[in-house]
Amino acid sequence: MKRQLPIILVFICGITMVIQFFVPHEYSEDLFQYANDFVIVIGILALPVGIYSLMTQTVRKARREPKERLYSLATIAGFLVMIIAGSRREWFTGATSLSSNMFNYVLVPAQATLFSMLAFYIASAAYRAFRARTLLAALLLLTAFVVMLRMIPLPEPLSTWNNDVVRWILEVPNMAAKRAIIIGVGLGAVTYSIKIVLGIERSYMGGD
Amino acid sequence: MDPTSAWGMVWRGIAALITLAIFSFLWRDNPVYKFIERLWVGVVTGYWTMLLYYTSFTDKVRVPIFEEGQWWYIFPSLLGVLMWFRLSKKYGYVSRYALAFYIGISTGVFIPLTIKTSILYQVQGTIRAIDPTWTGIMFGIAFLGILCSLSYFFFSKEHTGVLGVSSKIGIYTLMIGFGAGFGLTVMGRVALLVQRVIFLRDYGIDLLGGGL
Amino acid sequence: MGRTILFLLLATLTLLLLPGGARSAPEPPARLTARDNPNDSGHGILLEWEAPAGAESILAYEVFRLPWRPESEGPPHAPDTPDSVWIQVGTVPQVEDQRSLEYVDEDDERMLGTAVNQHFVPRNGSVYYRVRSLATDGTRSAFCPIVSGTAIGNWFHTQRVNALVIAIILGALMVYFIRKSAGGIKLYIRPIPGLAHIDEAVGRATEMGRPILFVLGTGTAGDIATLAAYTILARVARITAEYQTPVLVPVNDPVMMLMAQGTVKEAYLEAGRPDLYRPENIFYISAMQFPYVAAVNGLMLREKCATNFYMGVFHAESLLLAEAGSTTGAIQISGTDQVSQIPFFVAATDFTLIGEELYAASAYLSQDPKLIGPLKAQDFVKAAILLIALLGVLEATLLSSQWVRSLIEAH
Amino acid sequence: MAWYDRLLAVDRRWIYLILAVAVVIPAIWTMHIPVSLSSEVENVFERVSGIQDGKIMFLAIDYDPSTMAELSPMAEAILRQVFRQNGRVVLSSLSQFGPAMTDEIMTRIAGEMGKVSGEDYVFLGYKPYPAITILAMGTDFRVPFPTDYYGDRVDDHPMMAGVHNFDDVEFVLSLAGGNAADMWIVYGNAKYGVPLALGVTGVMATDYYPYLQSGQLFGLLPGIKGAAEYEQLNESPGDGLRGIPYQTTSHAVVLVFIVLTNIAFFAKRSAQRKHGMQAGLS
Repeated sequence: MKRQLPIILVFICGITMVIQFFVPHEYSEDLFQYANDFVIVIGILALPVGIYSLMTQTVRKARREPKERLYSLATIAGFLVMIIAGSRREWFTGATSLSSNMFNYVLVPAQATLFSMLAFYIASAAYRAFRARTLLAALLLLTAFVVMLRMIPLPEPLSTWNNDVVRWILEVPNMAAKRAIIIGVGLGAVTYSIKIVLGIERSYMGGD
Repeated sequence: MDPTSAWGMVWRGIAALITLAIFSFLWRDNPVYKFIERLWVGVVTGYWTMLLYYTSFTDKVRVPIFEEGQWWYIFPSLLGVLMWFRLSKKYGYVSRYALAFYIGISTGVFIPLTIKTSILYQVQGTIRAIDPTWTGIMFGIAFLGILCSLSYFFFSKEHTGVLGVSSKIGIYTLMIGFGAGFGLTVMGRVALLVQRVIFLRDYGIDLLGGGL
Repeated sequence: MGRTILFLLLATLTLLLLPGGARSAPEPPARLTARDNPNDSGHGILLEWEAPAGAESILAYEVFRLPWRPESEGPPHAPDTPDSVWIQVGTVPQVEDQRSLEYVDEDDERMLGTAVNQHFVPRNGSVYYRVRSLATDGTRSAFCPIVSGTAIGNWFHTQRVNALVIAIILGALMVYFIRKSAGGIKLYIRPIPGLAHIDEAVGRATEMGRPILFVLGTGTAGDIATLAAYTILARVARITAEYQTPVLVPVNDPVMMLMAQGTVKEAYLEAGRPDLYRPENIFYISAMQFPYVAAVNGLMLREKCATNFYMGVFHAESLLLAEAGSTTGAIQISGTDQVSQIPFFVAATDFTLIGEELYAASAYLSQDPKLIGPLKAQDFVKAAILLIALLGVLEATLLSSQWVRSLIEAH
Repeated sequence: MAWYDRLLAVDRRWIYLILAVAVVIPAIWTMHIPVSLSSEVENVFERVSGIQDGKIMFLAIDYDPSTMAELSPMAEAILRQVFRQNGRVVLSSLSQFGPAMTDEIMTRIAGEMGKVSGEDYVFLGYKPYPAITILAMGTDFRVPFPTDYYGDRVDDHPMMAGVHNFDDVEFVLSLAGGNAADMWIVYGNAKYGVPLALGVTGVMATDYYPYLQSGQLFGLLPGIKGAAEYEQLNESPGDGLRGIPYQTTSHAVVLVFIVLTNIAFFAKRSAQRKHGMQAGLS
């Protein structure tokens, strides 16, 4: 029972939502909305479990290693400050409140900086990986090379040739590859979903 | 806030320090990076909690149940509470009922929608006439590329004979596509990096120029 | 509303502005009909009419209707209502020499904020319409006779039959092949390079005495790619249980964390080592993408993970993780369904499951007939899709017709 | 350790450092690096160069603030060029949030260059339903736009005397961040045969190259690179060209890395082969 009931519930919910797609009636639209809210609400209410997990691991680290204490304190203090700073709606949304300053001057620059580090990583990945070990690797690196070359001022007629080749790559093989992957992924994911709905695939459900 | 006011300079200074601290990870892992990383995780968790509270939680739990009397919204909330039982050794299994709803609904919605967007739309897009013009012929080659690339994803048949040839062309096409994707992305990432550099430069100018 | 008034104003102005003289008004549209718009929730009416003689001088048609009002404000408007009450709901261009034209009047909002929405189309209620022509010189025809239509909710979307057929065929083939392979017939699966190296990669971590890192991506528990990643996690966890190597699973979604704990625990149980299961090794970091990545990058370096798995939905963080991981000299195996991130995984990790291969992984890893059967079914449908595309292109090229394409039209 | 081994195993921090230098230097000190030109941009430039001494072009500003970064440099470069040549321009906007932005750009540039609304340019404004608006403008601009954006009657503007529809302008250039581009192709070019060129975002560009091949478009400005090329042709560096130097240097650095790593890789392989052969002989 402990194992069977969830699998039966997955089946019922899954089939209901598949049928819903083929019923345009207003009642069916309302059902879709309601079902969607189930996913949203379960997702939100799971957050306390996440916070609990974060806080216990933080405290555990601090207990185990004294060197970790300062770092653990940073996490806990950061969390508490943001909760208090956002405990009133007008504090949370106010243009110059602590909460929005933390957002604008801590969260935003941190995120933008980590994102921009990709520029370095792209360069080092190119250096490390773009070696013509095999034909496949050679194709990968040559295409990337030609595409990047369009940013370099070349003498005529090289630049026209390069432009034409890049355009061809984007319109022909690149388009073909993308489309094939999307179709393949779609088909694979649909098959996988049917396996879940039918209860064939259940590793996500785990044990007790 | 005026960016060159005293408080503006302080906040921008914090932002500049964070920027440099995160970049320092490129050199090596270090205590400053570690401190900022941990602080970031704490701050973002607090922010995210309050954001969810004021948006989704208010719209889908607090207002419908307690203010608008839509009693049927109690059910998803109850299921959400069931998730907490995962922490209990004895009653952990009840969280599976909530998971069952979550996964059942997500996959059920996903199946027909993906057939529509990833299969029907895409195949529809590949069906065009191959005219004896430059564009037409290029489309013909692209079409062949799609067929071959897709044939690479045949799993239950050995890749020999015709399938062997087509899947080989397919993987070549895929690799060219990946190379193009890689090459095209450099531009956007460099633009992001430049924004950070310019941010630091402007702050430096304001700081030295007597902004404080 | 504002747009309508503007348009009417403009139209009047245009009339005033244009030079006077002999101008003959265009003919009104012919044979206007109104009926329920098929395949909708019950708030749409389909209007159809024909272009009158002299359509080449017509620029567009203007569609008018009687506004909706709630019962509290009186009964529905009758067709003899004065002109001033009628509202314009749409304008349909006369393109080239198109003979039959149509317009769908659709609106399912009763209220716009606190105001009554006059454009609302009630379910099971009648709405009156009339249409007139607008000539290229700005003159307008008289209205065509008034018609009424009633919107009803439809119980089956007839244009989505094709999607239903694909779902049913796929499901039926899956059941067929599962039975067939359960009957003892061996089905072939081609090797998938990334997967063949899982055991070896886990073994290496064991030899080095270092942990394994398993990243489930930055999707949600509802993403199918994430769910597929759990199958691989289950496999990896079972081997690590045998080798007694810890596996670290940082996640960015609490629901995913709970699921991952269940999966790993089950795997340890199956391997007969439930005593080795450590729930604290599967932990939540942050729901936001970048702080999550910052923490995982730190983790990789500090814990000196020997093998990194990246499976599931990945966005810009794919390369951030893979490059930071490569600095530690770890073996890295990746797989994602995200087309734009595959190039970075291919370049920066040792083995990559490309798109669909991620989903095929579960069948490959288990060799269980129940999981191999669906793979065979999937290939059959794939072959059918290839065939349909080929037939469609041949038909379009040789016969210049679109019948095959119309079969798979998505709605 | 042979030179190629050292090169192949180079500490990645050197790579980071070189890239950082390549980005930081051009971002801090302004420098000028030419971009390579493509024919689709040159075609637009040539047609715009023909708008001299009273000739009229139609500029459709069909983007909104969300795609401003890529498309505004094009609008500015083209307006400046036309005004410098004493050409004239009719503008419209088919994007809901576009008109205020268009007005801002137009007033600023006209102010700088001493141009007057009604004599040197007319900004017709915005109308919903792009398809109908384009169709209606095909008969007469006055059908959808009896008055311009500022509320003045179009007939009162001296430059509009005798200018009725697309036949009376040299060509249409639409700068579009969305589907207005398709509307211009279908309704403007296909129905009225208007010579048409587009300026689009970098992401959109690949979708429009086929129209270039088929001749439905005479030119195309693809994203920030298109803007930069245009500014170079026009010899008026702006935001487009300013974005180029660090892109060029960083791309060049990555390209050099790829070349170096392959030289080292092949050197090592041939050394190993030689070594292997000797070993085999002895």
